[in-house]
Amino acid sequence: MLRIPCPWCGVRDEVEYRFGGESHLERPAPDAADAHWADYLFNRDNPSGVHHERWCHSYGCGQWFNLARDTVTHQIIAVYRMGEPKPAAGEDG
Amino acid sequence: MAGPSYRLPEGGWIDRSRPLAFTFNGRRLQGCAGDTLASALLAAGIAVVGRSFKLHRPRGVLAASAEEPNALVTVDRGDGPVPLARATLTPLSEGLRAESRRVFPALGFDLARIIDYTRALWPAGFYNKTFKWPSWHAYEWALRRMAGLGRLVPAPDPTRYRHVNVHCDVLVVGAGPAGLTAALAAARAGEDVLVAEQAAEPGGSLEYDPEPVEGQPPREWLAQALVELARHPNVRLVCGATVAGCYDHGVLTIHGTGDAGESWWKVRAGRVVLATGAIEQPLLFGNNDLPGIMLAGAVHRYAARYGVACGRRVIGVVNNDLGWRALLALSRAGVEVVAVIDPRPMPDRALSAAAAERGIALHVGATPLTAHGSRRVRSFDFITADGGRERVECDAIAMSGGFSPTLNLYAQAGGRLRHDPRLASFVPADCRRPVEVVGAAAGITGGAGPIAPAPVASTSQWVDYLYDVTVADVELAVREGFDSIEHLKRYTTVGMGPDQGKTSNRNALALVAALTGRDPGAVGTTTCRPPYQPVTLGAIAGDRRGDFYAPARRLPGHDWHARQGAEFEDFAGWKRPAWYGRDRDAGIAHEVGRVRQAAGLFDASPLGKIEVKGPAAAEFLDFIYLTAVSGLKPGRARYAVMLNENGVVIDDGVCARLTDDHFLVGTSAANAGRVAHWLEEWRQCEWSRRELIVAPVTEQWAVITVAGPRARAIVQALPGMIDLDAGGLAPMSQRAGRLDDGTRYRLQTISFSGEASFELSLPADRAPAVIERLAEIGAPAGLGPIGVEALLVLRLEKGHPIVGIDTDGTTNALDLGFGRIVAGRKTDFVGARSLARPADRSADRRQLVGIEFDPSAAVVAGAHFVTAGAGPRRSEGFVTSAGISPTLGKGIGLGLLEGGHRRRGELVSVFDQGRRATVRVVDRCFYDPGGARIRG
Amino acid sequence: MRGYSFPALVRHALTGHRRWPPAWRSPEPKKSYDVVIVGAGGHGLATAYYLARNHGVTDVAVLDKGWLGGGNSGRNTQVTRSNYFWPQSAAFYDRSLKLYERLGQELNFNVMLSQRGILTLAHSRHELEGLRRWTNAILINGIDSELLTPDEIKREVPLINLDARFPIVGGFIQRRGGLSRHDAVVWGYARAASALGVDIVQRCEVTGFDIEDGRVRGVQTRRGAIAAGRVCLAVAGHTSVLAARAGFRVPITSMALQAMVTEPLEPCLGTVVLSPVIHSYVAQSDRGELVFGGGADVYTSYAQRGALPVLEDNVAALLELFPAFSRLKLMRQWAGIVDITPDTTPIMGRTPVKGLYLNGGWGTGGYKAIPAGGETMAHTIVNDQAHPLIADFSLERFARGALIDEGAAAGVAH
Amino acid sequence: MAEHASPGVEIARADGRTLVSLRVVAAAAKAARERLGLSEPGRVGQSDPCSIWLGPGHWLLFGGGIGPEELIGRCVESLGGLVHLAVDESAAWAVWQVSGAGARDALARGTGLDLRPARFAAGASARTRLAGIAAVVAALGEDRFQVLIERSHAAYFGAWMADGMR
Repeated sequence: MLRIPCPWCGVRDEVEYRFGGESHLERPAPDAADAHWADYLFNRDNPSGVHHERWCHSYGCGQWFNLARDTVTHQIIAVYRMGEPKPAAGEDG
Repeated sequence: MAGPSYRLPEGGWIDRSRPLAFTFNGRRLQGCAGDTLASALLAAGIAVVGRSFKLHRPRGVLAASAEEPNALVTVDRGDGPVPLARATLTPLSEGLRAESRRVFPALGFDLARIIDYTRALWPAGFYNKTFKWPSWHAYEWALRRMAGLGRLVPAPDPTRYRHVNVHCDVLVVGAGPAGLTAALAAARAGEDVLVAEQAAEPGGSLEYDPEPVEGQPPREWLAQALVELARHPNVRLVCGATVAGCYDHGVLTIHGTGDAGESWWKVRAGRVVLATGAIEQPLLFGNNDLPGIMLAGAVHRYAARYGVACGRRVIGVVNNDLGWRALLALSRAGVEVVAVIDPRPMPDRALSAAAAERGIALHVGATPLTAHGSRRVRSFDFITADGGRERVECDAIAMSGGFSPTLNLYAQAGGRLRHDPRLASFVPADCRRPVEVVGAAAGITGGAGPIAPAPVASTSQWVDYLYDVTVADVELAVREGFDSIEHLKRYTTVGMGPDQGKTSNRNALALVAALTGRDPGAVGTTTCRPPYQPVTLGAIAGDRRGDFYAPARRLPGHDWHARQGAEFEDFAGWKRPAWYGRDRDAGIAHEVGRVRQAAGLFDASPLGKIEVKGPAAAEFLDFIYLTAVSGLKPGRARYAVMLNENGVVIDDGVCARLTDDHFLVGTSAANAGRVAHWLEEWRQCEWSRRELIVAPVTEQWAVITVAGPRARAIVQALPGMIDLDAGGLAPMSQRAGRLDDGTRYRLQTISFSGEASFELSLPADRAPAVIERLAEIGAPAGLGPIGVEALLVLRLEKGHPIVGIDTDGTTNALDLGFGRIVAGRKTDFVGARSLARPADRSADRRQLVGIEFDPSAAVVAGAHFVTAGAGPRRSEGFVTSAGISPTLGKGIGLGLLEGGHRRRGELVSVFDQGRRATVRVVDRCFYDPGGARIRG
Repeated sequence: MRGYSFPALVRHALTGHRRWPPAWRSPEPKKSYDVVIVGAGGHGLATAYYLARNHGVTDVAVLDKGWLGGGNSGRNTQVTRSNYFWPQSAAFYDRSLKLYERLGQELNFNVMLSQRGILTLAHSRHELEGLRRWTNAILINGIDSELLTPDEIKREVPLINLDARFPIVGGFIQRRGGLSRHDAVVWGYARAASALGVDIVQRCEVTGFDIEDGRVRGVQTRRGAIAAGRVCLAVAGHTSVLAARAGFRVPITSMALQAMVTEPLEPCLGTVVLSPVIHSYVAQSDRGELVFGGGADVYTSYAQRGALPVLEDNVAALLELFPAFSRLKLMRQWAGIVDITPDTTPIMGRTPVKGLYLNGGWGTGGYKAIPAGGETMAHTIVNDQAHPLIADFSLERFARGALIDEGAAAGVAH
Repeated sequence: MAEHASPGVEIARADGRTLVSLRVVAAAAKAARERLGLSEPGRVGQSDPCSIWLGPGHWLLFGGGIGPEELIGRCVESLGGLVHLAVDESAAWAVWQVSGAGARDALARGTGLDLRPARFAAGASARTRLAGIAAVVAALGEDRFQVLIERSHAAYFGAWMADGMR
């Protein structure tokens, strides 16, 4: 079971959170081409390794935030707030 | 009945003054307090405790702890049968009834032994090679009846199952010497310590191993350790508690058993100390599965711990020094050990001298061959160092093939293992998580010896007792190319039984290594899966049963509805009145008529209510909804549709403007929570720089709707109600006020039913009183309650679709006929871009239409529109809602029909479970299309 | 294929089974092949088998980073069925089921297909309408399916609890659905393909692709470069990883689908029981174990490990349906990495790279698709054009918005 | 409302107090806390109005004997100029008192929250998942807790607590 550090509430069980998928997606302008729009809608990085994703502490403070998490070991490499850029590899949150 | 004939005259930690009566397969037996079921059976001289899985061979107790593969019995303590209990872990209790695996006709003589006698025909994977013609199904029933170790006897389960959540700095697994030492150190350092011991009491090897600890006799050391641990307030020691799984981020599970029931612990531990010991492994020789052949350590343990002699003439067949130690201790405990056979040319001098001293015949450098016997071992053959074949008579064999450290949890934690040739076993290599391994689990010296099959038929040497896997099966697997350890496991099923290979993986691995000429380390191990020991499903579910399986929400007016005879059903997490009275159909028809002729009271409290406020509120909602709301004047409301980014309709509701920068968003009851999350996600993730506040208030406000021609008069009669006839309070208006008794309310004139309708929002705690008041006022005018089902009919007559019933996860805004709104939008909104894709604009999509049909026709929700005429049938969509309108007396419905919007007036054929009918495609609104009644 | 039969067993018994030949060859990889298939799971091996048997293409290598059948083929819960909503899905999966029905004899390897029926439950009137919609679609697709009343369900499954927290109000059964033995399917295809000349190379991870002006020329592996005229990806949960190495993105999220098994019991459950809404299914294996599951971890994961929250949810759901199971014991839990697409329909056919073909996106339903998946991919590779049965499963469907949403339509992920 | 007791644990409904939920936009959070003396993250504030921190820029205020309008009025007064929203939630919550030596264990049955006395002492508060539903847990004293859950879950939660005390 994941134990996820909420930036506001501290470490809690994964069942308190809601997973929001890949973070840092750029929403295209309304006049984007079909392929560009489909890339935003459907294509995901889905790496076997470090994944930059967003979570919401829905049973807690209700805040969305970002995690850098290894999808194989589930090690959490970084925690950072919405709107902040991806941390450089190895950097700790 | 005779007294326990194999009980030693003295010794053991049992209370001989407290005899306990129990039965085994109906036979009356007796043990003492402190016995396990296994020790009591051995004391009573019971050799055969079960039958093997595949060949139905007689089997006896092999071990003394969790690794036991044979003594799996159904145990009943008077509270119902528990299948597949380990006799070695089952404390004996008065009146306990134990049954071995069902065999026909009796445990002593099992007809299914025929399989054993013809076993040459059933090598590993035999079923892959045959039973193909005419089909597997033809043989399956027979084989399935042979399968299964335990039997399920459906009976109520009175066991109390509890969940326990624990946080600690360190979890110590195992309360033997190593575990207790680690616990003491942590306790002294002031850490929060949890110690979990699988056995019924702490001590582990201290219970029987005579070796002193820190210069003290083991039992004294144990007593002192326990006293000190008890003094530390931050230490918790639990017994009968098996650590079952080690999960990500330092979460471990414990299966607790005891008189109070069973428990499932979820432990968040800062670090873990594994003091899980090592498991003694069997030796390979002929008929090494005969009853009476046991692990040496177990034989010793039964004598020292339980005062039981596993035999009257015991011989030792061992390949390591620890085996010798066990035999010596056994002989000191008063059990007659007549001989010891060791393939090693020269075992430890001191040990052999001590053995010789005790009159034990020594056969070193000997080659074990085979055991003889049918229902109990009788004798053992071996080749002496000088090549002669010899036989010794015996009624029990204490064997030791070495030790395998218990590292299941270590591997689960992601720890890597390495093979240590000196110890002939896998030991911990490294683990990126804070898991420390201590004691025998870290590697046990003096326990290593040669591992090789005996020079006798490999079909008679068992590797896996539980699933009947022999050396021959392993050889066959390797011969056929299943030589990767995972292939071997799947092909032969070695290690796949309930014991997960605790006494078989090590030998299987050694065999594969030898057969393929690879180093055991290179062959590797199979993946360790949780749980370490099987766990009762009830414990894992805990209290999540019945009403606690899923929480139900209750309406503020629940009790009032119950008094009105409401039939409650689950709707999106709420218990809501589906209809009132006994008869469903009559009830619904009556309630519909009530609304059309007089007035109905509907409890709409589950409708989602979300307040959105701030300078950016209007712009935000324009972006979230297909329907722009920025044009609304304060005090006015508008029907609004919500899409996801894929253009699919996900919710609808009414959005009211309270003030310029303050909106009240209404959602469907089913999506109240989802929409609140949806708005928050957009606000925080995409609109974070804008001044915007989203506040769900669903729980605060109960919503009572009064609808019907007499609704206006009834609501008006509430003391303190604003003037409903005053200009401006047209449909889709929003007002607020306060009743005479001080109750604040919000009023919206929203109609779902097609009648004049007043939606009254009240603080949830005030709702019951107001409902009573309304019912009282409205009674003379014919006001009565209506349930969800009646409302579904009313809205169907009015042609209002319900998202999730009349749409599915593929229905987009255009399919619902919102083309003009989409075209009219100037600014971007969620889902807009997707509606421009070719597939979304296609005129052949399944579009929402109304249908009419003859009341006699079988048209139901779920029926499909199909192409009429010849050729293969093809679905053109389906009916989403249908019924006979009590008001209009005809069949009406909604459906998603291919190209439906251009097919108005067309007759379409409908298919349901083989029956056909015909419907006419019509406009969606069946009742009062002009909407005159809504204006009342 | 020949060689396996009861008489053969008897013959070999006389020689102590010492003369059985290896089930498949274990050759060193050649420098070049006409076709290289990445992934020696069910789909990869079946594709190789049909390439050789249906199209005479035998210069084929199947590469796997581990041992054959070690991915989802060896981790799934062995359900085979074809009760699908959309005609494209139904046609494809029913072809697969028909192939399964004669697979044991075709491969001369008993895959233990047991058509004991698969029962799907509804817990409310509105769910029942959904099932009715679903079964009518199945019937129109020409596939067997029967609606059942609660009483009929009780007769099929005596141990079931109709008055669960969410009462069982009805259901439907596909009698041709059921179970088979996953390892046997993989081994059967491997043995048959190997016998037809296909090289199966285990412990040979593909680390990259050789691509020249948009066309694949071969693969890089831990055991050196291997040239190939055409390459097919059949790597289930790891599709995104391999696609990235080939330079294109796919609409796939990998998740860990959890499965569990109890200790073996005498027969107590005949059919496969599935509850889409409670997210639970259970079946009893021929060995007597109750195999159950239904939940995936709710986040992107490549961890083939059992997880705790899903375990608790699935066990609670199982006991809600079958209170009589409460004293049975969980023996093992594990996970397989499933590749989920936005519309829960697979992605099959050509990719942006010429000569590189994709067979993936199976989500939780790849096992039942193995025979048809292999057959249609073989055809697609040989003709460089999608087999008619999978024409609509193409990667381009997403840009057009032409999704085939089984989950959304039938209200259940497949 | 039914009250339950078992050795070491007592639970009782304690509804009826005025509750107002106050939200302010991020930019105004600091100012709002200072002006109204609102509680720090993870804490129950003791000043008047007494408040529980629910999230960044989000508090639950307890009216000491005053009604919701009055309390909301006070917010509007002190927050004049700041974008905020104060709404009456007096009827939205079911409030429970859980007390006794066994209180921590009784709650720990249903939540992964670290309730060790050292980690969750008097004055601490947390929103969490308890018995599968959303809850606000506040430590009022050594063995005294206040638990708030959504009103519609009251019957379920009461039964769940009672079941744990069987």
